[in-house]
Amino acid sequence: MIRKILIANRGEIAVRVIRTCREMGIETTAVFSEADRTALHVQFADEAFCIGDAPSSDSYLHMDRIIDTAQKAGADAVHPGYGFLSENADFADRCVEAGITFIGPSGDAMRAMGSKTAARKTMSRAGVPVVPGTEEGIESDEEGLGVAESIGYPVLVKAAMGGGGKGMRVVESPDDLAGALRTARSEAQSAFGDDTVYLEKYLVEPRHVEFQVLADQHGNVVHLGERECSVQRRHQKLIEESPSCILDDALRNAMGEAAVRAAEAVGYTNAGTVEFIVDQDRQFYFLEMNTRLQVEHPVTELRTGQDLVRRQIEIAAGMPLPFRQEDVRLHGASLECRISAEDPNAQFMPSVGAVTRLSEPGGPGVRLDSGFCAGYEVPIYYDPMIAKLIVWAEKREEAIARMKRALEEYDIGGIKTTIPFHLRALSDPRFISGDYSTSFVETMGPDEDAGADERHIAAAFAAIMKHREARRATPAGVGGDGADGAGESPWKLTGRRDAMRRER
Amino acid sequence: MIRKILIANRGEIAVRVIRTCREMGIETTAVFSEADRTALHVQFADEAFCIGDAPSSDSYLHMDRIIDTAQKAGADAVHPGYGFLSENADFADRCVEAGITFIGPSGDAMRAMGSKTAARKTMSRAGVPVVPGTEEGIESDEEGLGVAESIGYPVLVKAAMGGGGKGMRVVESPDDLAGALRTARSEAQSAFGDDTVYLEKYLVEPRHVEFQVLADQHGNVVHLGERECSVQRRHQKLIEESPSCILDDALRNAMGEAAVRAAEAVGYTNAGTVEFIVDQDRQFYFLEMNTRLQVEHPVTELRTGQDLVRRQIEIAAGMPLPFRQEDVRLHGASLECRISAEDPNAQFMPSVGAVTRLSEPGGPGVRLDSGFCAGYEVPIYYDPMIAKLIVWAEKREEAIARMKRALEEYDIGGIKTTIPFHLRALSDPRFISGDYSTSFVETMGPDEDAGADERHIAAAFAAIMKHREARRATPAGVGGDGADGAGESPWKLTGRRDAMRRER
Amino acid sequence: MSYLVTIQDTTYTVSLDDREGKVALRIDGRTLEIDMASIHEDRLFSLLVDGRSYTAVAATRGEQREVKVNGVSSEVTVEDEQLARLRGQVKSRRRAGSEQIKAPMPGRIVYVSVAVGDTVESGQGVVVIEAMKMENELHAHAGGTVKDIRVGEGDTVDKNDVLVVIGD
Amino acid sequence: MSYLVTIQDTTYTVSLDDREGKVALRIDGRTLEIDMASIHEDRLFSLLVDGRSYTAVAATRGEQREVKVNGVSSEVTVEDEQLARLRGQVKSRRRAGSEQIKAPMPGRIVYVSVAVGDTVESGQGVVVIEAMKMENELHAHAGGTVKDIRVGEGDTVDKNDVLVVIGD
Repeated sequence: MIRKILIANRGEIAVRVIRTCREMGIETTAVFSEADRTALHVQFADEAFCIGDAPSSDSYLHMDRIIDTAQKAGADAVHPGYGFLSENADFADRCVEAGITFIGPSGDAMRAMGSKTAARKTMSRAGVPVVPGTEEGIESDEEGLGVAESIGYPVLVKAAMGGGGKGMRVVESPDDLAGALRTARSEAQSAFGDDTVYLEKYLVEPRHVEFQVLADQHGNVVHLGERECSVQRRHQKLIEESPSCILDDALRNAMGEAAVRAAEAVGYTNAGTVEFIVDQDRQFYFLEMNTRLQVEHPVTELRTGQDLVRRQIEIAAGMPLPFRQEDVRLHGASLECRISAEDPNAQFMPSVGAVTRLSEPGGPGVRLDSGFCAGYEVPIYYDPMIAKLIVWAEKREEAIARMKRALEEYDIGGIKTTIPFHLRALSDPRFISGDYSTSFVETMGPDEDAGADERHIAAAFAAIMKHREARRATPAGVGGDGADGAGESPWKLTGRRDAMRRER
Repeated sequence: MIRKILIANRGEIAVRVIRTCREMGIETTAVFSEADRTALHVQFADEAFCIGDAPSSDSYLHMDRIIDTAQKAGADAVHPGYGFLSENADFADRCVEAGITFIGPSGDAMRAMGSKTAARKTMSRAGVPVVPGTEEGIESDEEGLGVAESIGYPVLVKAAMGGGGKGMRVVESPDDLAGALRTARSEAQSAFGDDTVYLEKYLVEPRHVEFQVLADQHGNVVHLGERECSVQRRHQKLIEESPSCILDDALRNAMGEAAVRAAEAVGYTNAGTVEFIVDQDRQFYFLEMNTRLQVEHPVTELRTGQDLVRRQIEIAAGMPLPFRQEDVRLHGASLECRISAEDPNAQFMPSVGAVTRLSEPGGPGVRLDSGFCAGYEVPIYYDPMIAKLIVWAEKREEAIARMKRALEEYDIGGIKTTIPFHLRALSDPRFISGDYSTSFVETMGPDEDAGADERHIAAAFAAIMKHREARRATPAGVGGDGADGAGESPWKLTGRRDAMRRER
Repeated sequence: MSYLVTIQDTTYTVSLDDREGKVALRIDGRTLEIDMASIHEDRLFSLLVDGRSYTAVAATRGEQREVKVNGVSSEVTVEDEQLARLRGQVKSRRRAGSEQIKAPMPGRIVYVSVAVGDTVESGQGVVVIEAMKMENELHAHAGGTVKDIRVGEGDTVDKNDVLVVIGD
Repeated sequence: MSYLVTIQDTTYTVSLDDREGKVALRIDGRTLEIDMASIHEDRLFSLLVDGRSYTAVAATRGEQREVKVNGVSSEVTVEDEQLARLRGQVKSRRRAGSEQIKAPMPGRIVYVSVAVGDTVESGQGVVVIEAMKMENELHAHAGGTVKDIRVGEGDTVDKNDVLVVIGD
């Protein structure tokens, strides 16, 4: 059995993994960059070691130092979380070579899914529907024009090794194809070191529906139902839910079985996610497989009662899955909102700084997977997602109401967050009805003046604060001008006091 | 339907009720005493009105003011929470007379269960087993001696109107009976205004197992399984769990059916709890019915997926239960620890003061029902319970591990709490094995020296803090003596700064 | 005392009378009595306004004052009404002039979409900066002519570095 | 520098060398290097001791210093070792004398179980006080003779009111 796990990650997912390890009585080793010395995952782990400077390439992506730390700490296993090295096949192989269990699939399974063109070929052979398009890279503009003609415009130019929207272009007409191929190739080369691009049919207003799978080392593969992740901005998911409003039991079973076939086709083990897109005729197509735990895994945990990190560790330790497909029960409705340090009123601009005030939501059906505490200084080097708020309720409309209630309770001071965005999104009639697609965010209307009463009170409150600060300043005033607030203001004092604390 | 609810309570239960109201789109009116102006329930409610001075009799027990406030605010209904007026039949009647829906059973149902002797009689007739004893008050010492002889010593002298351990005496031999009757009568008279006492067989090391029932106004009565509440101190429950380790399906069904019969026998409506004691031969006996929502209701919510406050409101609004007995599914294992402002290392002495630091637990399977935020000043006037931590997991041992993990994450600064007690209790082999009774707490061993390593580090840390404070004091030192820490110490400064904040 | 409070594009006139916790106040003709109690550290307050409950926070973000009422955050400016009247002219003179587009955070310049001499409109994107693994576009607040460009693509910048200057 | 740190009945001798975040330290013969970083407000710290992670809090409760390490709370006294040696005699003289049993919180006296002249043992209950709806028994810390009783049953008392005085 596994006695000690090194968590090769940071933030909320490192904290998430540590929690399950503690519950299983497994020791935890955290690693951290210079920027994360006081981060929550360092506090929560049994031990923690610095592995380098703030940039990821010097720390969380530095394989040598991570493997070296695991060996020095005597860790039996490494959990990669998501992002960073989690889908790096070489890292998985190197862990195994170093005698350390990698909690995830084999390097070979990752490679089989890592190339989009290779994966499309494998899936087709396994009977998993793929979006019409090519299974090989496009060599020339002429070849591209021919393929695009046969599958019909609009088409999507995609990087074979791509992800996160990079090296991706929508082409509406033959005139634009050559240019799109050129820019996509150049982006792909610089982002992934491989300029292979291929063509796919571009689906209009599709929905993004993914299936969670678990596969042990004894040939058992099950799926744990779907997550709908169509609320995206720049290919970044913002809200995920389960069940998906467009699935009925028949479609769920068909897609779930396809997901299991996809995993089996590459000899997959551990937790993974098969992503599909579903078009307006409810046809589904394989998009890609994420060969790791997903950000949104808690949505599935709440609907199934499973602890997916516990299952991951058991599988990595060679244990068989403790249940079969027919034992999986999906209960109620679950919803996740990703809380990021971004300003939704300023094009989601990252918001760095210290968290000066923190009040977290609670009560029935609310789960918070957070990576920070009060006093935390959001660093500029990493992904701005700092927490995930997940709710469960018996029915979807109750889950939405619960999420709004929890978002309203959640108070994070000192930085801007995406909480106001989520409140708006959950009030959007399209979201409420369940009739939304991946174009949801870009077609959201301008911010309605929902807080008119609050702003009225805000004006009154601001005047009172100013008045009190002026009144307090006057007696102590050196040279007066108190009414102007030029004296020591409680407001300013507060800010200054915070700054002092940070400097110490 | 109900549009606005006045919550005639405070603390975590008021917050709990407000949360469900928000999710249902129902407006909330909070009431508060002078001591609770800045309490969390006042912040969370849509509106809040002061109803009097700090002592409960001047505020949370003041029926006139509460009903008056409900009418002025235009509330359709009153939710009484638990404690205070929740089991006051006159208050329930007065709400109805004032045209306000009382969210709970009728006054008559409360009265039928309020007198323990009357309830015992009703239960016997309904075929619900009661502890051997009398169904009438004991008039004379002679009568008492005769009854005690027939049921066998030890016997329990109990107040007919009693609760919370007041007016209760265990009698081991005939010599002690007359004295016990006298003191129990006197306590009962002063506590309940009625000196009627009766006799019951005293069960040795019994277990306290209760059943949650829901009854609508259309004759549907269901139970939602059990809660085991044997971890008690001075008849106050500290830890509750479900399932109970001593119940199998047959016993669960038998007790559940008895609970439903008990509710039916008094025409009960809304949520209620039928308490049983179970002896060492797994015989169960009716103890009493709590005609309100219980503190520990979240344990049942996590196992059933039901929102009991939502069900209460629907029932009060005349809606039928949305499910039947056969639809009730009990999942996994759930556990609750009551977090009180008490010092478990000093005989659970109440600990008042301001909460200077707060860091709440989170992650999978953890629910926190809290009644306070950072900065909260625990008042001396009310029950010291300030929050409830509830966890769910697939299996009991996982739930225990999860609770310990969550308790370790929970950091409340400035006051003493029962968190260390819970960590000890959950590590007790008797609790882990499930083999414990109501004598569990009083037979717990002395505190083991579990934190030896932590204390070593504590000593080092304290020396560093002292050293830094001395070093900082020296340069600024007016008259030196810095090494003694007589200068301005960061430690002392911190305390003083907090005190200033509170005074402002 | 009277104050002018500006939130977004709306300016409220607030006159108030503050006595020990209870504040009588007129805001744009509406009369309110506010019962205000400090919850934590002189920043977090509970307000009861005719029974309605609000939780209000006062914060500073750099130069900016911010208040948050029941979760709705607003950036505010507050001025003494009399002083504001005296300063009216000074203000409007100061407001004219050049706009400096600064880096809101440390990062790397991905793209500069304008050249010196270009005319830009209010809200137009001028620079793309990468930070926290994301690309973010910076916009001109007011329209004008690009006077100066102080960074090139690929440059690393610190917070508050001036990137582009736009003038009338 | 050397310090004497007392936690419960154990006194640790700690000598330390503090340089910018890293502290080299000897405690009862064990040598530690502590990497100490402030997390929040100069009260909450992350300590790394040979890689082991501890979260430590420094707090005051009235006169008492308290530290909490990974959730384990300890009341501590810290003295400069040299000064402590000089004070040794003063201390022991001061420690003798009378004990005052004070109200730990405002409340109502339910019961006084001793009378003037009674002999009490260490740990014996002397007064029952009701607060927060609960009855709480107060105990003598050291044994002795009851010298004075300053309250009666039913009296309302404030925090820190002296209730009973016990002497040698």
